[in-house]
Amino acid sequence: MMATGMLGEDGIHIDMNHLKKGEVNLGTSIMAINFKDGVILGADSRTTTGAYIANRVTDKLTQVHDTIWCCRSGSAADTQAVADIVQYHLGMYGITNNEAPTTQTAAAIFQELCYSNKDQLSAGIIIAGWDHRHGGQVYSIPLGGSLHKQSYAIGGSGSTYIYGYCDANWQEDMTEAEGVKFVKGALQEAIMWDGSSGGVIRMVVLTAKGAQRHLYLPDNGYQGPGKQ
Amino acid sequence: MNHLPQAWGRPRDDVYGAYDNSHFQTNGPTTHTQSPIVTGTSVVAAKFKDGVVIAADNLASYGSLARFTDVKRLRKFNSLSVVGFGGDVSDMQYLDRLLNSLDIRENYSSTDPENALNAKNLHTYLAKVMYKRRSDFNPLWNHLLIAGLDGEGKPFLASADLLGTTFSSPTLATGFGAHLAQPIMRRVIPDEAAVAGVSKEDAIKLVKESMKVLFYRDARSMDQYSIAVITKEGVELKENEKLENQSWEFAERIRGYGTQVN
Amino acid sequence: MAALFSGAPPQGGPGYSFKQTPTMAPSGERQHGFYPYTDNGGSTLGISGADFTIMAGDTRSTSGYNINTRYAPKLFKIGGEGPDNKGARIVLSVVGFAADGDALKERLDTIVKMYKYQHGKPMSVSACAQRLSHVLYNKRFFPYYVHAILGGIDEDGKGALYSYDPVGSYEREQCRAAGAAASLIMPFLDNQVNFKNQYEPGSGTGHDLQAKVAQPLPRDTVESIVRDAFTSAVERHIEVGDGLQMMIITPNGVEETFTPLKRD
Amino acid sequence: MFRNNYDNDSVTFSPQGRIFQVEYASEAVKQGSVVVGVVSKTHAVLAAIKRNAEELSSYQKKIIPIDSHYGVALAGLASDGRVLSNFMKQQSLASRLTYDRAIPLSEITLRIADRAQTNTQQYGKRPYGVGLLIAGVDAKGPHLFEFQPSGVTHEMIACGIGARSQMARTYLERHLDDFESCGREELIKHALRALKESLSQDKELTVDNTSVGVGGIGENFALFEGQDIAEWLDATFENREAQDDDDEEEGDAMETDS
Amino acid sequence: MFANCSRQLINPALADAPSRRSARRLERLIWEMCEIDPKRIHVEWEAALPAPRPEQTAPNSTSLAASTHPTPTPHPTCLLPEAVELHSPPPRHPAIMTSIGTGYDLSNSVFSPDGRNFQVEYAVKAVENGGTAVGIRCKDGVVLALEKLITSKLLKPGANKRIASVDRNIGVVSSGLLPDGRHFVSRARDEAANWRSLYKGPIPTSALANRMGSYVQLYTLYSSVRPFGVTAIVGGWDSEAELPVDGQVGSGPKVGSGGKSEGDKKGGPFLYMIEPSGLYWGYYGAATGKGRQIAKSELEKLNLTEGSLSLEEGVKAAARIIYIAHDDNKDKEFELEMTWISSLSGPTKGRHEPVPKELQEEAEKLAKKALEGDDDDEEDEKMEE
Repeated sequence: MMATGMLGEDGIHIDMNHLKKGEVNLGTSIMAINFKDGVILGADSRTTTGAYIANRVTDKLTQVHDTIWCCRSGSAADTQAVADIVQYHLGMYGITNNEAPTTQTAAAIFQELCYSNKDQLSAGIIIAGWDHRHGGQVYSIPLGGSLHKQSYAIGGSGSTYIYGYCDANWQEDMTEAEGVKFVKGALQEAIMWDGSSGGVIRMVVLTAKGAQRHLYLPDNGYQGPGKQ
Repeated sequence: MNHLPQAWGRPRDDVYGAYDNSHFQTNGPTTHTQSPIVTGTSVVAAKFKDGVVIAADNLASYGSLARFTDVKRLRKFNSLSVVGFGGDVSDMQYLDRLLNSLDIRENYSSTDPENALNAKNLHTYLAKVMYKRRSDFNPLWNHLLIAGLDGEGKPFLASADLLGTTFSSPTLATGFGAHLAQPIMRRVIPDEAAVAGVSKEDAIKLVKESMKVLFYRDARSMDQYSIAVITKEGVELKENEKLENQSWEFAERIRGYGTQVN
Repeated sequence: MAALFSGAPPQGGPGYSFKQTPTMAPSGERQHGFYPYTDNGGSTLGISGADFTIMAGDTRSTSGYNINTRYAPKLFKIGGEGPDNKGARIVLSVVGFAADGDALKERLDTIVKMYKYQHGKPMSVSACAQRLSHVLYNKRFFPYYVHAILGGIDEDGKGALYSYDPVGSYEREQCRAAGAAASLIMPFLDNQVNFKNQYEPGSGTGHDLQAKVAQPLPRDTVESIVRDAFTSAVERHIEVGDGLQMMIITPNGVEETFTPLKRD
Repeated sequence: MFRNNYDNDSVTFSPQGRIFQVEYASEAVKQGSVVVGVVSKTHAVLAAIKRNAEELSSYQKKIIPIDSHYGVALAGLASDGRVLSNFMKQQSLASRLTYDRAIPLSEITLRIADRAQTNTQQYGKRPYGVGLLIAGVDAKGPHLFEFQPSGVTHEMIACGIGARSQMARTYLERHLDDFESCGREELIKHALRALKESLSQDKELTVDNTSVGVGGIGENFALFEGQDIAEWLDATFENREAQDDDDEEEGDAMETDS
Repeated sequence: MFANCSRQLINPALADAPSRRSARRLERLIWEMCEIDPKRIHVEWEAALPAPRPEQTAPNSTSLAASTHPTPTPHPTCLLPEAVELHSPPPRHPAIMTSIGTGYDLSNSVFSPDGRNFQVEYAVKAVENGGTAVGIRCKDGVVLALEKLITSKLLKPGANKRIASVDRNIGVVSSGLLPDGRHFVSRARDEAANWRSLYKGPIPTSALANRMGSYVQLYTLYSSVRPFGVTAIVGGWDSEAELPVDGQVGSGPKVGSGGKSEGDKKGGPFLYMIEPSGLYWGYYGAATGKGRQIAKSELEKLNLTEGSLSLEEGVKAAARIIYIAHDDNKDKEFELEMTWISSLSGPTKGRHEPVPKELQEEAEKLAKKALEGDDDDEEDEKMEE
């Protein structure tokens, strides 16, 4: 029979069979949004191996430079490897050029890696960063390795369930509180309907003040504890 | 009817039978099979007496998911040429960067219009790139239309696909458009001789009409599109056009199926 | 429900489905489920005469049931001066996978041009024919998917015609049809050019029948045979049509003609 | 053995900042027989003196058509010239194949110049011992480029290189303002006259020892030799037999100069 | 200690201002560093830099794994006393003043007993014979100008352009051996292209200068090559706009990105000069070639550090300086070539382009007038005083 691409039969989900045997999969809900003062990244915390939850408190929000972070979906191993390489490059960039890399630089390197190794990777990555010059920016790199600048980006298997929610509730220039509420609301829906997403909601708020983590737990209806 | 990008580059079932993938698995097992993921649908274009009109919608699909609605698939290369991309978006972006570096190299010595690469030069180059990549078994999963003016300032329109196949015609369309738009456009511009009788307005109308039909009938299309007109005056590119004069009212008269009347 | 979501094309040929995934263990090799060929249809033919060779081809290019364009030449002058190949005495026709055909044409053209540059004289058609064979053979494990015919005037001033299979086997012939309608045209040429199944009138019956001996035909006869061959092929083969391009190679040069064919 | 310590190789600067090996390579150009080139608004012409090693040997190749739009004339080591012209031929074909475009003359000149430059900055290589005139027509009209072994190139209106070429250049400088508006035939005459200037007095331009290359807008670059140039020679030096006859001819004034 | 110093050396704040004070500071720094075991330093930079290859491939290939530049290596040649000397004449060591006949000047990469690399110094001599080249960093752009001596009447006027573009926004003008200048430019273009292939955007002028400094320096390290016989002036405009990633689609929020810091200005004009030793500095006004001394003194009069000179004034000043610098050479004719790079809102929209004909003609006219009226001017100045 025909060998095919990496999409599942619905053309949306990552095809689980493409993962190596025993490979850990981030069947995931991730997102990042622009708001008035910067960007917010958000993610669930479930990592699965088949139907087994390999880790229920995963941190899918990864720092690659001072104020540049990413959300990872797809194969945990692949995305970690990619994030590590990008982190190395951005560190090098900062030192050699005496100036912090921009979110664009990070997006460019992520894209180069995802595009030129598209055959070996299953990685869907959202990059969000903040810098003085450009403020907050959100980039999305879906499976094939294309690069999309967006006002907000959603990704992972859970994202298919919240396209409607996000489109209906999205507003530009939200305040931080509104932004957190939007992200939390969207991820709650995704966790609710996607079996591969679950656990806690983690967020990172990137502004001129730096990175601020948030955590919301399921047993109190994602009310808190909030800022960490 | 193999218009979907996913089906490009596969042998035709009607000629070869179902494709037996094992032909290419002789030495060792397979990893991921490359195939397009985020895709753009048709590109349509038509020549007219002074130039070419080209259009493509702004949608990038992810399977059946309308994932990105702001993907501009027409790229101005210089004042003489525009490239329209169908197929994989990541490969489109690769080609965009390739063209960018080509443009930088071309403008090192001078920006004289006499020396600029015209649409014909560009088409030859892109066709070579596509053919090279297919020969390396690592195709760029795109179908390109190159529209603009040739070395003599005459309208030029040609195509290059992921196999490196090239052809030129007064009207061209990729993907679904090859089935739906081409017949419409060929009625107005049947051959090269007819081009001389087509005005810019006629051509724009024709292409817009084709975009409308594609929106009606192509499940991977949307109603926002980009359209470019290339003439001696340069490139006029609009990237946020909305389809106009759609016809849906007749839905009122459609009730049930078969004999149902209420 | 799955059917509604299916990313597969409507006709659902097994080759297009997303459903199947590789079952074997992955390795580092780069492999693609990509088929690098297609067939662009069309037909070509060549007939050699006493002091001329006629090459012909339709100008339709197809992808499945689609017509890509009504004008895509399959005949190319080889090794003349500059981009227009002025003064060329060799013509190559290719039919099959058009991208390979174009690549083959450019390879051969470059070879013949370099030959002239290095040796100061044009390449003979026999030498060119052999080179073409080598070019095809050298790529036999990833062949140019084309049926090539090469025409010219040989060193004795006679019409020369060589036909090739995709991996370089070649033969000098009197006439040859290739491409989509080859099976329609070739029997017709056998009969009309090589006089197969034609007998001398009144030579008797049964074993007494004397086969008509083939001899080089005059140019106008050949031209009308070519036209007839194509007008008939157009009627019976959907991939042939739109236009007939002919190149008549004589010691004085190459004459090119174009006649419309049915566009249905 | 050497004139000084700094001229052993092309990777050593002299205290004055000169590279003697490169300068010596330029001397090789002056050993070659003379070639001249001229351009007008519409045409580019090369003319060359061919030498033969001995009476009965053939004449060397001085002008080589590379692509249909241009050709080169060489002075100096012919084998180096062949290497470069083969390279140019390849590059020209590559441009046609990749872009379906005639390679711009400035571009091809730069490519050989950059090749020549590497030979002057790396040990174990020697500079090319050949000078070239590259003439023809591209999208921007007719051009003439001079290439030197050092990798220096210049676009010229007219130029002469090779043995005794100073005489030719003097002629060309004197008529510099005439070239632009010249027709094809007139330009060829100028080239031939300039060539003649560089010959020693007992020598004449003949159909055997002269080559002419002509390119123009709408006209492919072509090499003319033998009887093909007889008419030009006769027309240019019509006063060869009857020198005193007409003295208002410019060519005549020139003849009396030498 | 070593690492610290090197960070400072490539600090643009330092490299930018060629003022005497910072030059002294650097010099002091360099001497401090020289007290470190020289062998150790030598080993360190040798190890950090790849050997030059016969073909001019980039030391950083396009592959991601090995793609970053071999920095944070300091600018190694800065460590050479010889290089310092080029800038501040009195040599610190009791030098063997004559190089000729010692044998130490016959090969590249050989130190003389007093620590000089004569081949590099000879390369500088090649530059000193070249036509004058000038670069001026104005408040809204950069001007590059070059005096091209006309070596033959037969040259086609205006055709032999020598100021080259790198990427779209950087110009290079060099003085010295023409073919070496082209080699320099072609490498600079490769560097810019490599940068683009990884970072998907234009290379900052400072990064290009740094990479080219390293490259030129490589040609002082090996006996199999010779140093570059050019001094190159690199001028560029780093875009002040928010650049997209090459090839990206989409544009983010319609209201624009949130959280930008107001008044955080970026980009702008930059000017560097790279010498045969590989040494480079940032400049407000740079000059090299035969007339560099006169040009430098003229440049100093412009008070460029104030940053008030407009681009158009810069063009006129550059033309005038080239005319003045040429004055000594009066018998030889010359052609003036000028290019400029403006801000995005300026005449070239951030691109490196030739100065338009009309403006250049005007500038040349003014330059000639200034030259003729030199005496009057001097009187005027006196009166003003």
